[in-house]
Amino acid sequence: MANPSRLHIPRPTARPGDEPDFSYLDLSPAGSIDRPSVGARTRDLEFLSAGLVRVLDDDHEAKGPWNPDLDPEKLQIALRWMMLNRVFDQRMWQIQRQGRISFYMEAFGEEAVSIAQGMALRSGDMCFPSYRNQGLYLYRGMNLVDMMCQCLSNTRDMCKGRQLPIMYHFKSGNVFSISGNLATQYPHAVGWAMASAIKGEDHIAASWLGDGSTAEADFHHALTFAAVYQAPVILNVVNNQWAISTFQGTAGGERRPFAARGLGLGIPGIRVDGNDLLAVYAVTVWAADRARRGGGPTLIEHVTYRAGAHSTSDDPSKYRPKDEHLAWPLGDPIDRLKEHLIKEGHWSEKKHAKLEEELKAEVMAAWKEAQQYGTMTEGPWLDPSTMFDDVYADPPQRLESQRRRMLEIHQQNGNGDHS
Amino acid sequence: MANPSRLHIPRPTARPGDEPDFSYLDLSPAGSIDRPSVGARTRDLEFLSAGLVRVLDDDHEAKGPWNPDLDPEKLQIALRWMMLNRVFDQRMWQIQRQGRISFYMEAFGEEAVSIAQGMALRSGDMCFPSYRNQGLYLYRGMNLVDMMCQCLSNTRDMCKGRQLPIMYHFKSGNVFSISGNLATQYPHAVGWAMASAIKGEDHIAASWLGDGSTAEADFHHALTFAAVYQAPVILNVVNNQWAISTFQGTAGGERRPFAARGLGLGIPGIRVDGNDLLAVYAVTVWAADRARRGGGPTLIEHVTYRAGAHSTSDDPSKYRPKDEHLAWPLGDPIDRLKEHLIKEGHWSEKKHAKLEEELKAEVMAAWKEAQQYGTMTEGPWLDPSTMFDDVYADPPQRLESQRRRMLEIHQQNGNGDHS
Amino acid sequence: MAQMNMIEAIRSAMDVVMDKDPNVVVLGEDVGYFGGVFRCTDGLQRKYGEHRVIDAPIAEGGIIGAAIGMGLNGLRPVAEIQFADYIYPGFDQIVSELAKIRYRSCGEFFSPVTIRTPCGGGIRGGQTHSQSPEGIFTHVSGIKTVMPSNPYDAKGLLIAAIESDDPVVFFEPKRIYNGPFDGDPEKPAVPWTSHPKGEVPEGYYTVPIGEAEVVQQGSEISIVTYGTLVHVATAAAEKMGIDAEVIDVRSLSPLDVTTLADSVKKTGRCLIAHEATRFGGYGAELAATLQKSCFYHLEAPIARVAGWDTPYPHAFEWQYFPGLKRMVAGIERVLETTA
Amino acid sequence: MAQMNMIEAIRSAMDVVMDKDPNVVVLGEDVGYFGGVFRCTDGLQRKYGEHRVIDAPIAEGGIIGAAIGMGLNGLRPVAEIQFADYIYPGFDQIVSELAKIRYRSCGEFFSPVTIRTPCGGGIRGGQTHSQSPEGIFTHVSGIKTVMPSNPYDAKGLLIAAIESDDPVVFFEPKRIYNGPFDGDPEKPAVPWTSHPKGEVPEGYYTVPIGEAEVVQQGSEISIVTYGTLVHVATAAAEKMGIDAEVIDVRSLSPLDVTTLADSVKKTGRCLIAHEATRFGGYGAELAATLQKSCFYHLEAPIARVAGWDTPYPHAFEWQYFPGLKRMVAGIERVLETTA
Ligand SMILES: Cc1ncc(C[n+]2csc(CCOP(=O)(O)OP(=O)(O)O)c2C)c(N)n1
Ligand SMILES: Cc1ncc(C[n+]2csc(CCOP(=O)(O)OP(=O)(O)O)c2C)c(N)n1
Ligand SMILES: [Mg+2]
Ligand SMILES: [Mg+2]
Repeated sequence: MANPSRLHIPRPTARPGDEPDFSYLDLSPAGSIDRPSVGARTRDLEFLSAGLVRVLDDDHEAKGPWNPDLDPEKLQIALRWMMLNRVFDQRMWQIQRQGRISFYMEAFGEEAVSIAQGMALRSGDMCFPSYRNQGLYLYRGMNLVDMMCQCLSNTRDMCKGRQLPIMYHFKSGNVFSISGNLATQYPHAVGWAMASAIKGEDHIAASWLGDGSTAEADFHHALTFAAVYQAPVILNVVNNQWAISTFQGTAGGERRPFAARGLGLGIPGIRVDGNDLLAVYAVTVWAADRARRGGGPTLIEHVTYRAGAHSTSDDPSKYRPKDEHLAWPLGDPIDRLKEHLIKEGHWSEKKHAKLEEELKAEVMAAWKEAQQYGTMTEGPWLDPSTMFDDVYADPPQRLESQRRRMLEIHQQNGNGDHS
Repeated sequence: MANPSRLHIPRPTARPGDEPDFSYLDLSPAGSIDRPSVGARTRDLEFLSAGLVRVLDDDHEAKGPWNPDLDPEKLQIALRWMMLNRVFDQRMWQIQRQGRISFYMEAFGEEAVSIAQGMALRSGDMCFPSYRNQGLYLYRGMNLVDMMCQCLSNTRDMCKGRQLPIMYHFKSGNVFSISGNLATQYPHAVGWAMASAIKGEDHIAASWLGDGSTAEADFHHALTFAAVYQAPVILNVVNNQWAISTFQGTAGGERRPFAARGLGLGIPGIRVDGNDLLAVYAVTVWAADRARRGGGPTLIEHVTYRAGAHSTSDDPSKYRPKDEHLAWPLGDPIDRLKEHLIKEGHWSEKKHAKLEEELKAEVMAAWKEAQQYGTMTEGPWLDPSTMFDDVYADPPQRLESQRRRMLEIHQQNGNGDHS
Repeated sequence: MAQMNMIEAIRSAMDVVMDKDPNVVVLGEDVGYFGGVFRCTDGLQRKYGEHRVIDAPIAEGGIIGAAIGMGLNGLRPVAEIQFADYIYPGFDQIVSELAKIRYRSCGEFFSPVTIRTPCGGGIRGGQTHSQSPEGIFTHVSGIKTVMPSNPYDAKGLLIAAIESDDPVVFFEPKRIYNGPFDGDPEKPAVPWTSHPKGEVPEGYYTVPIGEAEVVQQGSEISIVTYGTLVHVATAAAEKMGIDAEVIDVRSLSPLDVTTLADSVKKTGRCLIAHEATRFGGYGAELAATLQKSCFYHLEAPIARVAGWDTPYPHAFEWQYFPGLKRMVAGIERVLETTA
Repeated sequence: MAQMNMIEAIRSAMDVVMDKDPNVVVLGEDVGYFGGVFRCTDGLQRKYGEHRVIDAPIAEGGIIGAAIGMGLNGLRPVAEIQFADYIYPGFDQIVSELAKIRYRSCGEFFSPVTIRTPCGGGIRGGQTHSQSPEGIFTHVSGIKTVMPSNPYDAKGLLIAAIESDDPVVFFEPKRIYNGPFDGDPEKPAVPWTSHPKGEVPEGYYTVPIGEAEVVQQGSEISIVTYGTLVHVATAAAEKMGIDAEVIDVRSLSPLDVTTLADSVKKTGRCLIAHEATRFGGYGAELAATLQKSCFYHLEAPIARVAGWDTPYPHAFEWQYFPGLKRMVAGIERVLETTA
């Protein structure tokens, strides 16, 4: 008997063994999308959710009304941060593979999102990132050694060994603490932005999550509250086409772009080429300006591609063509900015290679330093009794008794003893 | 110091003491909205979410492409059911006011939704109602006495005294059990519809919730799953302008109609005059047909008005103009169908008055009968030990011990003893 | 001093802290213009404005999620969940975020949200307006759980909760909003004016979180309870004419083990009572802790009187509610047992 | 008989019932094409098709809500929640709906959903991949809560759960997916082939829900535990050379009080152990129940060994995990106490 089922099952265009096929993507040529004024009526902004805002064209030229006309120096700085993000990720990935940290997640192919948006926002604006926004921490000035120490859970770990690697937090840089639970930071950003409006301040908030995470309740809560109170917030959906093994269609991306998700609430959406630093920068400046002027929330969909594995626990060759990322039509964000700068005469292959070496050395030096504060296998170790701190501001007595009991039991044979 | 807050606070157009003001409502003239084929592409259906599908015009004539051309007999039947719904509600409300049931909720002003949709769906289609859809139970054949006995928690109560009044269930009529928790039934409808598709059956599901309830997570879950799997389901938002004391703007209705909420997922929305039985019937037939042919979900927003209090615990004069409902521009669903039938020569004031008397008598007779099965204050009473049944199909032993213990303690002085 | 019922006391608590600290904001369903379905926020929006007393969309998860974000930006949000039965859609934000932000950021970030929610039955609310879910919150590290049993404590504890930098889930036993209740619904309702704890200062004061109260001293048995059942317990003891020590736990987490254990060591007998479902309820923690710390003093096993392990049935709420008879029977069992 | 690890046993359970009953469907995040992040559903989609093994959007509330609807339409859904730490967004659908549909409709409607979810720590997963939230489910009337400790039970209990008309939350201690674990992470990993319960029939069988198992008989102390800690308990007893009775609770609700109480009455001493946070955890219910039913037999207070009342810290998981030393210390305390 044939299967009588009429259930629609979303299927990616290619699975392992198939040719990569990105024909499903709607692409607009660079420079082809209008740039409305931030004061435009919401209904006149709808077209932004359907097209794809792009500035850099296939010949690496910057085009059209969204071109932010950034100084070459600024672009070189942007390039540097994206490269640092990648070099850092590559090194940490290797370190995990060597068994020296327990876990890692890279932003490979998506670096433009964090760096461009980091640049476009003001330092007083508050960021509520996902685990693929390490670039934001970097850009906002978090020290490489600090980031590594977090991943090492060592004596200088800002998380005091409590958190999985990559779950940074950076209060003085206005970047929130990363949660292992998807999407939960989205309503926090909206609440933060509401508080900013209540206080009459002009700081805005921004948050990031993945295509897959849009299915979570918190996505809906955040959009609803943002729309109702016209909160000054930028809600980013980083559509990197995959959520572990499921493609963006499983999250409902088959029919309309994610940028359209807020339209029904009157939240304008912008679909942007997430691998084009200039375009991401430009739309973010636009949305931030709009929010600051009381125009309310904007949803930005970054069309990008998760070029690497989901995490060090993942093997994407099990569920998508091995080299799918090479066929990604929007290229690589670092390559594209580099080629643009070269084309404009502000950069060269040689400078690029040199910078890359410098960054590698910087990362290597940081790694050397970080290890001095301890590794998983070698001391010095954090004092385990700190694990009872910060559960509460004003802790119940039982935590003190438990701390004592823990020390009694575990300090008999020192820290290395695990039984 | 002036309040520096820039937070947008949605405000209804009128509060107690103000003149009712419905100028915020976008109304289209009857007959003015196109009726696309059910096979039309989703993007070509978008206009349905912005306009207002209406069939009955101000002169009570049926107009335009959505006119379902129902036989006068069918319309008389529809009228009868709406009237029964209202008469039933009025009586039960009174009964609550006399302290004979603990709670009640009426559908006053919204009767067309349940009756028109009851008529438009097939009996094999499964309904997942909200607490204002008593009309569905009535239309699908649930006995008045049974409904009253539920409200009385008496010996014939289908809920065996376990549920608040109005929380009916009707398995043989394919109407699900009402939950006190808002919106939870929405994903059930989608899951039910998915199962129907998986099994290759052509039954569809339908669910209902209020404007206020759209903010809940389950609304989002239901829309997402319905869109991803193209589930054969009709998702109804009954926008009666109020959610207890908050108006539909507090749920995000200020900028775009609720009918537009699914557009970002590719779910077409239809905004319909919820007080026009012909229009509601017509859009439901259309959406059901579309679902049955594999076209997937449709969201229907019923623009209506909660003419009564939220529940017997509520006093709307505290938060909205006292006679706001008289100013409601879409009139009363019963009046409008009645006038239409009269205009067409198929009904008369006299027949109407007579029918109303008959229905009142029917309800009165049912009430007399229902009371014989017990009331809150007078026996016979349900056996309280039944409260331990149906917690599980296969109950743990502790429930048996608890049942015995309860009987030991409470049967000493019989049932009336409460201490 | 003023006479207040619990609703007035709770309102007064919010009023006092809102007046004192401009960062205190209130949000929830129907709390603004209307003043809340139980009227706990009545008048606050008129007094403090729409930007500090905010009508929220009907999304408990969104309310708590947004409140957390506000708290991260320096406000002190007081979120009302209309009924404790409707707190579950916000459960993830409470457990995964609110409770853990301070810990995971080593104190850099925290959000001092207070969640107020009416709980308990006895108002013919059926199973979706009667639940007592405190036991699923006490198991969560990083939040505090409080349930007052009278207006004085309600105000003092709520002020302490709002001012606390730790998140607090604050349960309000709605059956005693308007008056103490001894478990017999047939008796005429008694107002708080008849009760010493209905005397409530108008101004600022706190009742510290983390301290149980010995409501009445006694030597024969310790009845350890909280919320509505405090009043049932005292009534039962009075009815039986026994010399019972009645303890109002008040702060479920942190728990004041010392006060409880001292009492049980003294009396040698202990009955634990709550309205929530018995199996896996908070009473289990009380029993587990007290049997441990008072083992050598116990003359009888610790017993529990609690809601049955079923949903709260509309028509049988007085068979479900652990009222006077069940309390008396429970006390009798504990007293009769000889070690 | 075949050798299976817990992953294979769980997969085999689904395979066997899917083969037997076309109404059994599986849904969850990454469970379809990929076969699940822990590979528990590997191969099932290839065998039973995309319409019976369904990749779901990342929305635990939606997964459970949709599963309930499927169950109402005659299917038997098995929903996977990728980590127990992510079950909270589905909590409302579990507590307010799944657990109550049968009750509120007097049996007319019910939805026989099984929710599978990996729990527990010991895999360096940090606080969002290590939680043991069983104690918040055991408090909920209307659902059953199960946690197997070995492949044989996992398969038999999972088949029983899927076939049960009651909803079941099925916790899988992920630390022992690949082999039993005595609590010492320094020792080389041991595969299930070395354990008698790694022998698992290929075909259909059930282990009834509601029965505890006496894992080893003994006279000196009863160690009442479940999940990973069953193995730690037996290792501790062996290391100490004592004659301990070790009981695997397996079915947390319904609870097999008789088996537990018989044991405690026999030994007169009881240690309860679980990985979950101690305060308000499931162990409290065990202690409360057993001190009541075994009061006159107890020679020492019932003690608990459990996770500390903090989130599960990444770097200190072996200080958090109640391993061999804590178990030994717990046993010693119970044995040393003289009544
Ligand atoms: C609430 C919750 N459910 C499930 C997971 C497990 N999980 C971690 S990442 C992930 C995929 C997320 O995909 P997407 O949102 O697209 O982000 P991306 O990884 O592609 O950046 C899943 C399912 C989780 N961390 N939290
Ligand atoms: C989860 C949940 N939260 C809150 C409530 C309390 N409540 C009952 S009805 C209601 C208003 C619902 O408004 P709407 O959805 O517009 O439906 P209407 O009553 O207008 O038909 C509220 C807040 C509830 N029942 N369930
Ligand atoms: Mg993704
Ligand atoms: Mg409404």
